[in-house]
Amino acid sequence: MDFAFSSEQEQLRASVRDYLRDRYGDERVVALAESDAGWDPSSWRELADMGWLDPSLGLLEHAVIAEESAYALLPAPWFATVALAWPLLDEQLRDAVAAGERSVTLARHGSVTADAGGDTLTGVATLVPDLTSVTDVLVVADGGVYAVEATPDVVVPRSTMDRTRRLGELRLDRTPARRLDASFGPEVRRRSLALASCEAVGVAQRALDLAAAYTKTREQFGRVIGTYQAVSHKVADIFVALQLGRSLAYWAAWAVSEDDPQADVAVSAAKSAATEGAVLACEYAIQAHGGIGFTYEHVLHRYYKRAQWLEAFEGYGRDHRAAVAAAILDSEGAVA
Amino acid sequence: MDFAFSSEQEQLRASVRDYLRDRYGDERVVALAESDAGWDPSSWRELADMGWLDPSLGLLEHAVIAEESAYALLPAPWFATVALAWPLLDEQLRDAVAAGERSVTLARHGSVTADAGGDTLTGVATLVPDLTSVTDVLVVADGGVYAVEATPDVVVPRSTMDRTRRLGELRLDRTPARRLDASFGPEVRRRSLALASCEAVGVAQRALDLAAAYTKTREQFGRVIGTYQAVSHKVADIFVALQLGRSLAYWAAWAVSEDDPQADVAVSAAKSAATEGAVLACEYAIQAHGGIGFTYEHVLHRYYKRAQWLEAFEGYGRDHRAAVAAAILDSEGAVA
Amino acid sequence: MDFRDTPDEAAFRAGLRQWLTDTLPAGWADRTPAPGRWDEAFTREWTRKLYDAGYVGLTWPKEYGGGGAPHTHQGIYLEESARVGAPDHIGVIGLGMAGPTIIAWGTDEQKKRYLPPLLAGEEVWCQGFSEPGSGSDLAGARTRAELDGDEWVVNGQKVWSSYAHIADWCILVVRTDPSASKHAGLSYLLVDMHTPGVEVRPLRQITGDPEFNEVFFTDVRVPRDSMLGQPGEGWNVAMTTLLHERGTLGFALTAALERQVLNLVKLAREVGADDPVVRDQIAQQWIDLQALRFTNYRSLTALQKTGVPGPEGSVAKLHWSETNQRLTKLALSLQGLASQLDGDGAVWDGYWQYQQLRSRGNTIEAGTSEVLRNIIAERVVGLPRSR
Amino acid sequence: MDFRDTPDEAAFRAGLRQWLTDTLPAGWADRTPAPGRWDEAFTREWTRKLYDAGYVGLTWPKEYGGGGAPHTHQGIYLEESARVGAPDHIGVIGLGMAGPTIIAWGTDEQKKRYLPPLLAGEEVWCQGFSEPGSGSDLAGARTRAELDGDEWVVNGQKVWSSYAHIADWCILVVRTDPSASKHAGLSYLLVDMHTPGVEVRPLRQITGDPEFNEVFFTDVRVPRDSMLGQPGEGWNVAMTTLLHERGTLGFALTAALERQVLNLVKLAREVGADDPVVRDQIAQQWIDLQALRFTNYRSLTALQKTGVPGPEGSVAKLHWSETNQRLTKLALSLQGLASQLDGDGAVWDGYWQYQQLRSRGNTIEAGTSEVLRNIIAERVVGLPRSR
Repeated sequence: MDFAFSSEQEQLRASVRDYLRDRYGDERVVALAESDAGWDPSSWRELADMGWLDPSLGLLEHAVIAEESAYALLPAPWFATVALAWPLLDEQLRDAVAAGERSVTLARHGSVTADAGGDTLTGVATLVPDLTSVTDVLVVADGGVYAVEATPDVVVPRSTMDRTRRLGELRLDRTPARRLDASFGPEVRRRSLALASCEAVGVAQRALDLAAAYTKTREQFGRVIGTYQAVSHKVADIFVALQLGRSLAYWAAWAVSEDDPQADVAVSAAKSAATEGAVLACEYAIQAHGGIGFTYEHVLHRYYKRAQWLEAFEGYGRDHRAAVAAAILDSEGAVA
Repeated sequence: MDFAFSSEQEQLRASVRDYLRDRYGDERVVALAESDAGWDPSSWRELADMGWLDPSLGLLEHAVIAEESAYALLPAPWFATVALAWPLLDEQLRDAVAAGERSVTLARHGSVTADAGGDTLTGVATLVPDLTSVTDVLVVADGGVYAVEATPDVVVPRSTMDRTRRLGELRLDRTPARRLDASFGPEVRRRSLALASCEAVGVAQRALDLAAAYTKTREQFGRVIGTYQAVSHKVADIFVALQLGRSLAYWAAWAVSEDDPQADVAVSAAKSAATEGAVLACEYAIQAHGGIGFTYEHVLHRYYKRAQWLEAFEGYGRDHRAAVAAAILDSEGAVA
Repeated sequence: MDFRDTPDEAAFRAGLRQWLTDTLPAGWADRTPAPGRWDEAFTREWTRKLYDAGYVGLTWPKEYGGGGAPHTHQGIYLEESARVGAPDHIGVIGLGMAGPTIIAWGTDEQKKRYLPPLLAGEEVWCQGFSEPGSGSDLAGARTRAELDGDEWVVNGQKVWSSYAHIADWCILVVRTDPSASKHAGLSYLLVDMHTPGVEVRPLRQITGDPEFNEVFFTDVRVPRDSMLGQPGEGWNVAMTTLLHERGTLGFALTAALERQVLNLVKLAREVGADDPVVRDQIAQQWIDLQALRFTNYRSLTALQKTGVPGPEGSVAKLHWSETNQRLTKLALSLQGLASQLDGDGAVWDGYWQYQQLRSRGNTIEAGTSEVLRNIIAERVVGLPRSR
Repeated sequence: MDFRDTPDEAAFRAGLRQWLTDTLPAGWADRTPAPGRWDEAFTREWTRKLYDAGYVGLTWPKEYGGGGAPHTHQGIYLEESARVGAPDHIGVIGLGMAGPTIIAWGTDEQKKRYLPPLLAGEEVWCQGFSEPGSGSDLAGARTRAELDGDEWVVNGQKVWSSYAHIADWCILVVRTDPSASKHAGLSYLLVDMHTPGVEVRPLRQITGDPEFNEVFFTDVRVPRDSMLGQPGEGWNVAMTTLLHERGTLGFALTAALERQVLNLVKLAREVGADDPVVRDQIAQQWIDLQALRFTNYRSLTALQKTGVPGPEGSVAKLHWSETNQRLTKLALSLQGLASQLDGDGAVWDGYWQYQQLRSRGNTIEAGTSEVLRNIIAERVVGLPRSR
């Protein structure tokens, strides 16, 4: 048994962290979030150059990048490409992604059907993550998976609380589409849940760091506020939620990467605990900051919005707990 | 609008409180709880003499007595008689109760049927409150209500966590029974829920008083522990839960006494909030006491057990919230 | 004990209900609520109508333009307004904080000067209590006022001042004696916001809206007699303000929560909420609302009988804020991933998204939950002062 | 990262599993658990079997009778034992507290004298840390030891000492220098519980069971060399004990919780738990269990790689205690009013009633939740010391 990342994976983590610290300080992230585009499209090639889009990476490497990029709130369609579309890409798209030439998201809500002939699609897909940032979108339609170019005529941006991960609507009207030799199955969902959980861990870690830094220095009533148990115990609770969520997220990532029999319950456990933990972490951090944590100027709310985005993604905690309950109560094979 | 008890009711409260303070200090209550009988049968006449069993009392007067007697943890079948059996008593029983000669409980779980002829009953009724303390038991059977004498041959005591309110099992085998001109309907349940809520308020108030007294004086690490926010904020939370539960319990008692259209939702709201509040109050009080609050010697656990008894009585909070949800979500007439 | 209206209360309620029906735009009560952006013109117009109909300052003394009515009328007014979602009076700070403080501490001239236009909504008030370095810690205020002839000269900065961008007057806590101990050096000024040297800068909140403001004072000259109480009495005057803010707030909070619970039920019916886990939580919000309502009424009854609000009133703001946070989160969670949209295309055009984000301020503004728990533990339950 | 067993671990697990099946009474794993009353004779017998099979002190140095195995074996041992509900070794305090402290601070003679019989279960240990006036505040201990010739003479009172009524030895914190500052005056004795002047009085808990004890020391004479560390080093030695109690506790807690989650699932299937609100909460307990398990394993991996347990381990006891309290309450609530019965006639003869009441001690014993949150905030997150 070994519950730690390998030294290669830890080196990857360090390099990701260094890059993000250098290039994506809060100020730049905020500026990008407030920009029309929502990110710096020229950065996609940088990510590719650093190997973040390399087909050789496994899910554990993706887990590391997901956690660290969420810690920095990197605005880029990396999650869409790697957590959503990745397993469905064909060689052509995979190579183009690896080269930093294409970025891809996945559209699976709504009603899109293939037209007669099968090389065009018609219909509307909603709530597509990072649709406005990607070059291509994979559309689940009629049991198949189709690649469509995310050109302005089919993309409708939607105002989203988390401006670093915007949702869009895809409106197709006999739009050219290429059918891929792939099918949308539970493993795609599992993967996205595991990586969403890892993102939640990164968000919670940042909330902890912000809360700790602030409560160590801010004074009220003549004392550093971190000396009040009403404050410090909430910070301790953030730490607890963070560590529990992290343990489950790593378990989920490992279980999915190994196609472990417990993968389904692991991702549901991780998704519910890690994303709810991230929301709690941000809420406690905002409270610990007092009024300043409630301003648009402070970076905290951006993490809070990401935490909520992750909590809402692919089922709230109660939906995942219902799945866990079914697994442990309704089947005879004891999952515990 | 007037949300306070009348001055007569407040006088009643004062007299109840005085009597209980004089006669039912913690030491005596504990001694009675540990005794075989579980109470002092000779005290029943005292209660009658003070008018607690007077047929002229209304539900608001009962609410006052319920709250204060739970505050003292009075061991006596007053709740069984007044909160459970009361509306079903016939004149004969009511007079005997008022005179302090009889005490009555209600058996409504289990399976008891009337034998041919209708003047005997056969079957088993379970979870009958205070069955070992009362002289008579009303049994709900075949849609009717029967009075049976609670003689030792039909009464089986059951070990109960709350030794001041024990449950018993009634085993009837062609046991003589007298059919009353009464039927068991929702108003009986409503009444018992309202009074259980008032008892919960009394329990929570005592938990608050114990926690406050202890944390004002106990020292650890060279300081009175009530100066630690980790302690004092929990005491504040007890106060909050107590006041919210009290408001709902009084509302419920008033609504039932007036047969208000909101009586059903009021009792469900009160029962869930006041009993869960009492449990929380006791748990926080135990925690504030540290190890000493966890000993059998300390009186706190007896309140905790009563709080749990009340929480379990006639449906846990979630059952009552399901009823509230049905009322506010499934019917068109807005309950809010 | 009688939870029903007296004949007098029933008559007042019936008249008000009729007036609301007649005066609000058709279909108002059943409309889908709009996101939080605030319509100043509409609010001013509504304020005028309220005032003309005699619904403003119901419990205030008649001699200063109030209604001299019992507190229950104010409760009924708030209940009925919430039930139909009627707008607020524009003078929220004036009615809840400045007015009661002026009634308690003002000279007769001050009462006559300030109260009538406040009630009419002709003059809007804001407050200047918090500073960047002292949020909850009022006694740490550093904005100073120095006497120069017959004028106080004010310099400093305040923050978290709602309505300051449209306010005509400000209740301002200043330090007039730097040599005195923290509390003793404070005074309480009534400052004309149109005086040269007052600068208001909106401060955007988590919602993106500039609901609060920073207010900068640079050599602002205030007449010597524009003070409530004497120099050095500022702390006590401010405590009156906060007592009223926290004391009379209960009914307004109940009204706001009632409206939100009704909205939640409406939303649940629209989007479907069959999951018993969700239904359990919706029921809990409703129960929390009733608990708030009747706790306020109990406190009010004590006020009417004894002149002092009951201690149970101290839980209102704490309970409301945490309930409102749970409620708005629950409302978002009913919307699935669509909960993350916040404009066109969002459910109710983003109403809930705005409310949910806004709710995070509830446990910070007007006394943080930490401060309120201190107050309950120390002043109500009587524990020693926390350290 | 590999959550699976290595070949070595798998072999150890398989052997252990087989041994448990062979050694436990038939049907043991599927039995309905009995209420908490503790069967000393059975536990002693089981301890002997464990010891003979080499499953005691798995990670302890071989030279003192331990197994010299990696920490994962201890984790596997606890996991597998929990899965079938195997009893504990009788020397819970010895294995978790006294033993590791003796290994860290003892002389070679002390290690040879005390460790082998401790492992074999021939000598049972208890601890004497808390006193009536100082529960969480160890530095406030007032039990004193005065040197008289070659013996320490001990007088005072300890409390919350589990197993003291059957213990042969006690790790005892005493004050040897009343003139030194609070921490500096403490020393750490190993006291033979059969010495004249030692009196053990059982202390009944909320459950009615006398699980803990008060221990009175009246002129108890202890050989001068029965001390760990030097006079005045007692605080540091005691910190080693508490570190081990809290550090190695994680896996035992996981094992206990795993057993409880399995019991909860069994109960839910027996009494029926179709209510989705209940199912949601059962799922949460299961998730909380997995979170505890893998958090401990992460800490263990750090221990194996760096020699220091990872900081995440600090959450184990806090998380476990609060989870166990929720779990046992939930189990009661599945039983309706019958949840209030606690003996014959109760579900599982009152097993859950006992567990639920007992669980209230979880947030008090072995470090209150308040103290643990202080520790996390200050020592792990690095906030300033709370006041």
